[in-house]
Amino acid sequence: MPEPSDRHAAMADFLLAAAGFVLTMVALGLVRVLYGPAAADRIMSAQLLGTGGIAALLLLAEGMRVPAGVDIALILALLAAFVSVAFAKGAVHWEHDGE
Amino acid sequence: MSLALNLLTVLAVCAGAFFFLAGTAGLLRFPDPLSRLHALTKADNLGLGLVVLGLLFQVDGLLAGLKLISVWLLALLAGATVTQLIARAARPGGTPE
Amino acid sequence: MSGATVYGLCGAALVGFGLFGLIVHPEPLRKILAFNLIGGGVFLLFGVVARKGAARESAYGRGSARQRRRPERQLVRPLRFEPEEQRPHGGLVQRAHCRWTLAAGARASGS
Amino acid sequence: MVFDIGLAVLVVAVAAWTIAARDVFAAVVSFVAYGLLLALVWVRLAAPDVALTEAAIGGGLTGGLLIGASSRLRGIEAPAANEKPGRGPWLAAALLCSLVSIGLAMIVPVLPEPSPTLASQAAANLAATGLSNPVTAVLMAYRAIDTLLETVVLLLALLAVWSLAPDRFWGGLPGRRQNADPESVLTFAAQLLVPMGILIGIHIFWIGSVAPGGEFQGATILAAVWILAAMAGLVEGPPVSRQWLRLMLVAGPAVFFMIGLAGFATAGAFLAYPEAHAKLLILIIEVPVTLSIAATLALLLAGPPERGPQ
Repeated sequence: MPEPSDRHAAMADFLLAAAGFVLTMVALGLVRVLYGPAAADRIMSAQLLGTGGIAALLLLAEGMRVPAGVDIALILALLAAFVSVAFAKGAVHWEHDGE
Repeated sequence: MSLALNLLTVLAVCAGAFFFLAGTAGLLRFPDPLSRLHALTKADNLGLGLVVLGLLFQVDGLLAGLKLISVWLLALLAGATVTQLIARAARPGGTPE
Repeated sequence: MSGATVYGLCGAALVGFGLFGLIVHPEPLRKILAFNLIGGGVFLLFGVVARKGAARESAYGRGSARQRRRPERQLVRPLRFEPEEQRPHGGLVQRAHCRWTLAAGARASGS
Repeated sequence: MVFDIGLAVLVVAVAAWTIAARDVFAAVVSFVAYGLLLALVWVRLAAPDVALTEAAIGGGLTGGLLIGASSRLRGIEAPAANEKPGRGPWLAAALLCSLVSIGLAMIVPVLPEPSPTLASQAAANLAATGLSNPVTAVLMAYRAIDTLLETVVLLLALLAVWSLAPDRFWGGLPGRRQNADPESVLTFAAQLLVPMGILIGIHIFWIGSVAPGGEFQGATILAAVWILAAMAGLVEGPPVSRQWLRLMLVAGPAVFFMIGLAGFATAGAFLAYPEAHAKLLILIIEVPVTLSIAATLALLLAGPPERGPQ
């Protein structure tokens, strides 16, 4: 039977590893930002990064025992909505009255 | 008790991480924007949802739990709105509004 | 090498990339973006200095995650709590002259 | 440790892409990604206060501001894009910047450990402020003068933006007309997001005395919510000539300044608070300052008046 503190340490390590995994996945998705081709693809990968970043932040904050992590995630979620809408509207300007 | 909760956390977080994997693979591999959008929404809704579910087993206090759930709800709402806007713009001849 | 050092190197690289963008991009908006990258890098360097002022043991990162008893006081705030200084004037809020180590984090938090 | 290295590499890669991207839109997208990753870095550095601010201002608000600027500047920037430096200057710049980076990187490992810090003093005097978040104590008590000047700087920035308005639109509605369909999904989402956002903004403002948060962060959220509502066509900005709007803009710095002056009489120095009332006074300052910053940031995002007063 492992000591409780060991188990919690194992949990913290697991949460950190999960945060790293999610972040890696999202970083791979960022390759779409590089290649595009359409602005829509770029917004999509930004959206994926936003969600993944929030997930990684929550996992990280729980693993490191930072209680403010949830508040940061709340702000990120709210502002991700704001920025995505601004991007979507901005991208439409770019594609329609540009080029 | 705590062991069971931890086990649930590990399961849910792993499942969530899997959906992020799936979403990324779809975003990179699917041929056209609309199907890429389809892959993205899985990562958004289920990936983050399962991670939040997993972390819910670890929180102490009602407020922290409520905040976690509202993070997910906000992400859902934002995701649904933006995917609509993108899909309309991506459709041939589509306009955003 | 500690986690703080890794981020310090990261900050140094950010300053370099930002400076490069500031020089080679002719468009004003790209220059602003590049300038913001420099700002992020400089703040990161300040944050690393503050972190080194606060780190108790070398066990940064993994070690702190291993401590179970919510070590909120030491972990969340980069502050050391040592009763070495006694409060100078009792009556007033002491307007301590915070040097840049603490002010760096606080400035980033306020501006 | 592995996590830290991975995250640091990711941040640098995203920053490099911000510089290397061919079009401005892609650069702005990756700049927002950079802000989000930096927030994660600050959490790793055990500085949640900075992480919170980075999330609110670095990623969110700046992203919205830049995307607006990029669509306005497109016509103007096209000629500038042809002035790219040749190979020689390009290489010289690369060399110079590598040298700067290497120099900084060589300093990092030899920083004194532990470095000199005033953190213990800040903590020791915390009780006198009535606050329990030392960062808020630095911002509102120990270095209140900086915070006061910041609110004034924001106001001056807004005046600079307004001064770009053509004469015929002076005093008119800020920004372009938003062509939003009231039946669209965006309107529906905004109707849900706005009350939630206001609640979160007030929450972040309020917990600033005990936990990461505070007036700048709360105000940023309120400003973003207002702009979101404007983008969805739910609200139409007030003409910038309105008296109440201008009063709201200056209320924060004015109250701050007056309480600072009162410090001469009550506590013997500018911006000093008598200990018994420190927390109350800080709160009295913070409420109007939050409103002023929120209004200023929202109007900065909306841009100069571009439509006549109605």
